[in-house]
Amino acid sequence: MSQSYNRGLIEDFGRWKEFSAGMWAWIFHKFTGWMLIGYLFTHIAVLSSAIAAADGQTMMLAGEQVDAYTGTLQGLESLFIVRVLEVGLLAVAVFHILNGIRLLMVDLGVGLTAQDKSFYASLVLTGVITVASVPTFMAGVGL
Amino acid sequence: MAERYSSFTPGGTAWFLQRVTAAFLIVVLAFHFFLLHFVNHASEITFAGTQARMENIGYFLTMVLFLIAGAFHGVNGVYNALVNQGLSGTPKKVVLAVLTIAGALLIFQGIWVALVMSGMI
Amino acid sequence: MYEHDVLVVGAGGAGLRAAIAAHEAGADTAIVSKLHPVRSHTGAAEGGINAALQEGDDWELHAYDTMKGSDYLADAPAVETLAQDAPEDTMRLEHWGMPFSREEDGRVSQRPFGGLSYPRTTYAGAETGHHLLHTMYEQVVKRGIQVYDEWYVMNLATTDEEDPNDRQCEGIVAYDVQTGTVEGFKANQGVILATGGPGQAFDHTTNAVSCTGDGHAMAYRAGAPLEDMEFIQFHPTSLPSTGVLISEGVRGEGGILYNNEGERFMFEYGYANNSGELASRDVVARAELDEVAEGRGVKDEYVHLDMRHLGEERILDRLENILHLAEDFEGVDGLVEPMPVKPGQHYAMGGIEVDENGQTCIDGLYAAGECACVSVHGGNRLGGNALPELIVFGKRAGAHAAGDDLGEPEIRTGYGDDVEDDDTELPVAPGASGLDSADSVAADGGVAAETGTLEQAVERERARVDRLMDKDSGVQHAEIRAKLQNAMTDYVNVFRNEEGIEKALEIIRECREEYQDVYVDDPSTTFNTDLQQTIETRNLIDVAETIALGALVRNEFRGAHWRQENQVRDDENWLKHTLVSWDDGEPSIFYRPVILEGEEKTYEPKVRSY
Amino acid sequence: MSTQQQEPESQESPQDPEMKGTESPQQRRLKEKEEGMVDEHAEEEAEAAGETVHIKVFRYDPEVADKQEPRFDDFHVPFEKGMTVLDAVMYARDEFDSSLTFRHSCRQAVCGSDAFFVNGSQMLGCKTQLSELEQPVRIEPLPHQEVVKDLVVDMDHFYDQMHAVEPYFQDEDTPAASDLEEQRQSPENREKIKMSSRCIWCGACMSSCNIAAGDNEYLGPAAINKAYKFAMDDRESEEIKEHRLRILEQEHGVWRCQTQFSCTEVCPKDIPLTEHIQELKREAVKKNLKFW
Ligand SMILES: Cc1cc2nc3c(=O)[nH]c(=O)nc-3n(C[C@H](O)[C@H](O)[C@H](O)COP(=O)(O)OP(=O)(O)OC[C@H]3O[C@@H](n4cnc5c(N)ncnc54)[C@H](O)[C@@H]3O)c2cc1C
Ligand code: HEM
Ligand code: SF4
Ligand code: F3S
Ligand code: FES
Repeated sequence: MSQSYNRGLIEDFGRWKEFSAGMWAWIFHKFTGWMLIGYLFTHIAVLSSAIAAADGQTMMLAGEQVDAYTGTLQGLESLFIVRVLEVGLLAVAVFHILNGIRLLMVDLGVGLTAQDKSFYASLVLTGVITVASVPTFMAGVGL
Repeated sequence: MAERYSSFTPGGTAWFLQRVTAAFLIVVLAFHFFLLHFVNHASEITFAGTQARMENIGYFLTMVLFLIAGAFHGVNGVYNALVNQGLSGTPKKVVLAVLTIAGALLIFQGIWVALVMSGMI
Repeated sequence: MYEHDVLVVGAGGAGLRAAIAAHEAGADTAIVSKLHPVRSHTGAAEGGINAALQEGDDWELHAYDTMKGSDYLADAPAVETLAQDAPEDTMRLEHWGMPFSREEDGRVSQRPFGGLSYPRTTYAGAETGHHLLHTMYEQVVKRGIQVYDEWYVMNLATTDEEDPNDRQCEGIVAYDVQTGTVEGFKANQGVILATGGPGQAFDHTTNAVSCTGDGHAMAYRAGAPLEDMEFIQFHPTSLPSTGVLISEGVRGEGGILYNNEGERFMFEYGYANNSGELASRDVVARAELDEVAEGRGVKDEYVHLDMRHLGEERILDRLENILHLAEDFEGVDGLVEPMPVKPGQHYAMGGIEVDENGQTCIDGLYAAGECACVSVHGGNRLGGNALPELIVFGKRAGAHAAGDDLGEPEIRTGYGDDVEDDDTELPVAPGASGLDSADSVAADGGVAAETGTLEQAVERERARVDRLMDKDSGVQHAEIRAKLQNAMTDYVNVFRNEEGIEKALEIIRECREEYQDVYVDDPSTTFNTDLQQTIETRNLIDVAETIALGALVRNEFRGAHWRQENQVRDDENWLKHTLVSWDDGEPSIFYRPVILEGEEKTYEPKVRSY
Repeated sequence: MSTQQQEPESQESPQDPEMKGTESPQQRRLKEKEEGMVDEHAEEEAEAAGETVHIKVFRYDPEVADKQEPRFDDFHVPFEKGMTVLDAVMYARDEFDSSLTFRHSCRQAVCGSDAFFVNGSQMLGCKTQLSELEQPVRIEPLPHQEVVKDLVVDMDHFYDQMHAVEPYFQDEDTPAASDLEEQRQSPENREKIKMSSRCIWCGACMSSCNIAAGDNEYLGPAAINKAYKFAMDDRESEEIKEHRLRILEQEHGVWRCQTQFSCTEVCPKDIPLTEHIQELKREAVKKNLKFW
């Protein structure tokens, strides 16, 4: 249908400008979902340093000899960029959770008429929570 | 006419599980975040601290379930997204296999790590 | 070339029902329609279906009400058939899943309607026609009946015997709108016309743009007479810009009509001192036009229908859909402003003359629905009587065409020994006489073909399309159509007098002459609606002419037909149907007595007062 | 002419006696019109005030040389209060370019022929007031369907999907005429299917759905809604309902819906499509759970 025929003007008009709330919600949810599963893989990889730590491996962190697990984690945490990424992850997770709740409500047939409002609410809340947690996340960076 | 859809696959179960895991994840993910970012700051995590928490069997089981649910939810989500995008035929089977293996490995690795942390192995 | 046993032209309520019946009778049936079935105008009907379903009600009462409503111009055998079959056919719709409104005990609801002695109007919300149409289309899908949609039927293929009663219809010629090809469809057993009303003959109508009287015109030119065409129902409250209907419900709830001076004219000027706004449709319609003519209309066009005083709560509760209609189609908020309304053409009581089995005088040619006139509506249709006509006579036509034995009809058709000729002098020669030569663009094979009918008919229609497409200057159909529609609305509207109708006939003649020079601007063969509408306009000219002719000769006031010169019902002279037949381009008018004898009783004309 | 005052039988009360016998008021009006006494101000006023609407209409015709490359044509249509998008394109066709092609019929939102893409959203031309739109008004054929010509799109795929859900009552035979007893249905049940039964097959929802655009086999909101109407109707038996659910829960059925809501937003009949789709998903899950 859509792909079989190029409508020139009509189909490549940058139609995203005309997207409605539900469409954006769908796109954001997808995007955040992929980020999260990507992170889950990374997360387990990083945590795997526990295996080495249990083996008794150690490493140097800020001039101290610590176990591999503590070293890896705290080492990462000391990087400014990691902290920024963490805030990003928080935003992504919070949006995914809030919109996920919205979707679950939709699935249960609750509050369907407010679906666009609840999407905007998810966005705003995500923003607020993210900003509010910046101090906590950024505390002691570069220690 | 309905016969056109020969690849008859009732998708209800996966859809349902996606919702169930989501509901579970809301709770544990919030708990997880709170515990490891606000109660214990991420930058102050140590092996000892982790071990201490993991030795609690309840916490351990929660984390394992969290992992399984998350892995299923994420991998199934990715798979659904691809299928919705028009993935079909052999590529679809391949993707399903790859994702299943990746998911299984993730869970396997995660449980191993958790067992190590808890000191059980 | 396509071939089927029964071909149904048109896929509104009548066409779909006919197709189902023919299919059930075992015929290989196909539907050819210029619109996809669900687009048909049956979907616009709101009110309901009259059928004597409940205990305490009786088909005889329904028949009586209908005869009375028709102002004794309906044929009793047809009316009785309608009343007898309506309950069964309505129930069949229920079994096909039609979502009728329900009572607490789970039975279908019925409500009272104007002119009925018992509340027997079965309905499905405010969208009865929509549900009827969709339910029947569903059954067509279920049965796998072939539908050729967006095929415009251009003409019939009939043999050319001298007397139309001896002619035979062999098939149809249709134009594939999507691709522009002209093809023949052979009908082994019969062709059923179910093309709906001719509302587009008027400038202002509640009918769809597709209601162009194609079936009327095709049957007429093939030799089947058109009956009682002068009887046109006008609805007093339609929105001025689109013709969308504002239902009687507003006045029923207490809505008031005002002129531009804010006067409640129904009382102020004594149009109806007792019932005011609730007077019958024709009275209110005439009153509105009088107001406008006296210079008291708003913008010299319409009057105001005000419901604001009913209060927001009551309006929202009972008339919410009216608010939406006014808002969507007229841009008026009924809660803060009065709504503009004016009379609009609504329904054609007349049509192609058929008997109770739906058959015309031409062998193998049937008609059903609004395009046909079995004569159940006579001089005026009762609300809720058109939809049962679709299902009852649609079914009968389908079954009969497919070979079912429905018994001998009592109604006679065509020119015969029981008719009386008319000798009214006409202001202009009607019909194609002296105009259509075989190679003019307007020539359309109105004259029946010689032999090998269908092939020839196809060739003729192909040539017609070629001629229209080849010509590259002249007048466009839109101009002619507008002129025709204005003439009809100006002179053959609710008010009719001799002078005006003669004027209309002259203008129609002018339109016909101008049409000789018509051309199609769009050179494309893909979805060429320009061409289609050009052909439709030709049909409208023929149909409008028959309406005007009927209106001219019938010098009395009966049902919806009002004549200034003689504002009384004249049973002495006019208990007869007007028939106009094409006669190879030189229309003639004759009359056939109305049948008032029913199965068991005779319906004596009585004063029609409610 | 007769000046006799006879009472027309069908009326409740006599009409204004002045009207009768003499020249009919309508005649007078017509005469005046001819003599130019009644000016046709509406049009003139509009022109004088320059009240026109600017519409940009998509044009394409595979056959006509200068229309093979899709383009937009500009029309300036005199504006009148109450004018709809359909009125504007009809005016443009009748007055400016008779080759301008679009489907339309009822002009009252019941036939579903004139769903267009107006200023970036699917709507019925006849049900959309021009005054509510930003100018210039851009009118295009429905997206995600092949364009046949100008505003006409190929609806076949839409019809196929509608037919794919077996959209008809399943009872094998209707009973003989003699024992056509009505089937009972509670008013509540009728109310439940009310909204779903209003669909006019305009295709706006299908055109607005991203998922349907990406997956040709997806049944789409309209067809699912059609199936809902039958699945929820108590007059059909449980087995048939299960059969219907089985059609709906196949891969390209309800599960494809990602609850984007755009279908619900554009539906001119205000059918809560997403809600109906979601309810069917739950019904399907419930049915599956039973077998665990
Ligand atoms: C606003 C409104 C409200 C109404 N309300 C009621 C009511 O409450 N109760 C009631 O009983 N009646 C009502 N009526 C009257 C009733 O709806 C109509 O008389 C009836 O629907 C006509 O049905 P039909 O099948 O004859 O024609 P239509 O439904 O008009 O169908 C005509 C068919 O013929 C096809 N066609 C036409 N020309 C051609 C051609 N040349 N080639 C191929 N196909 C062609 C069209 O595509 C269409 O499918 C109402 C009418 C209107 C306008
Ligand atoms: C915490 C609570 C969470 C909730 C409420 C939630 C909710 C949801 C829901 C309802 C969907 C289905 C969307 C649909 O099919 O329409 C979904 C999809 C998805 N989720 Fe989650 N989720 C959560 C956590 C997570 C986590 C932790 C991950 C990562 C591991 C994740 C990854 C995904 C992915 C990849 C998708 C697929 C997105 C897509 O459609 O492309 N989710 N989520
Ligand atoms: S569901 Fe609504 S938008 Fe979709 S086809 Fe039906 S009426 Fe049109
Ligand atoms: S827009 Fe499409 S995704 Fe679902 S809610 Fe409507 S069908
Ligand atoms: S013209 Fe019929 S829906 Fe708009």
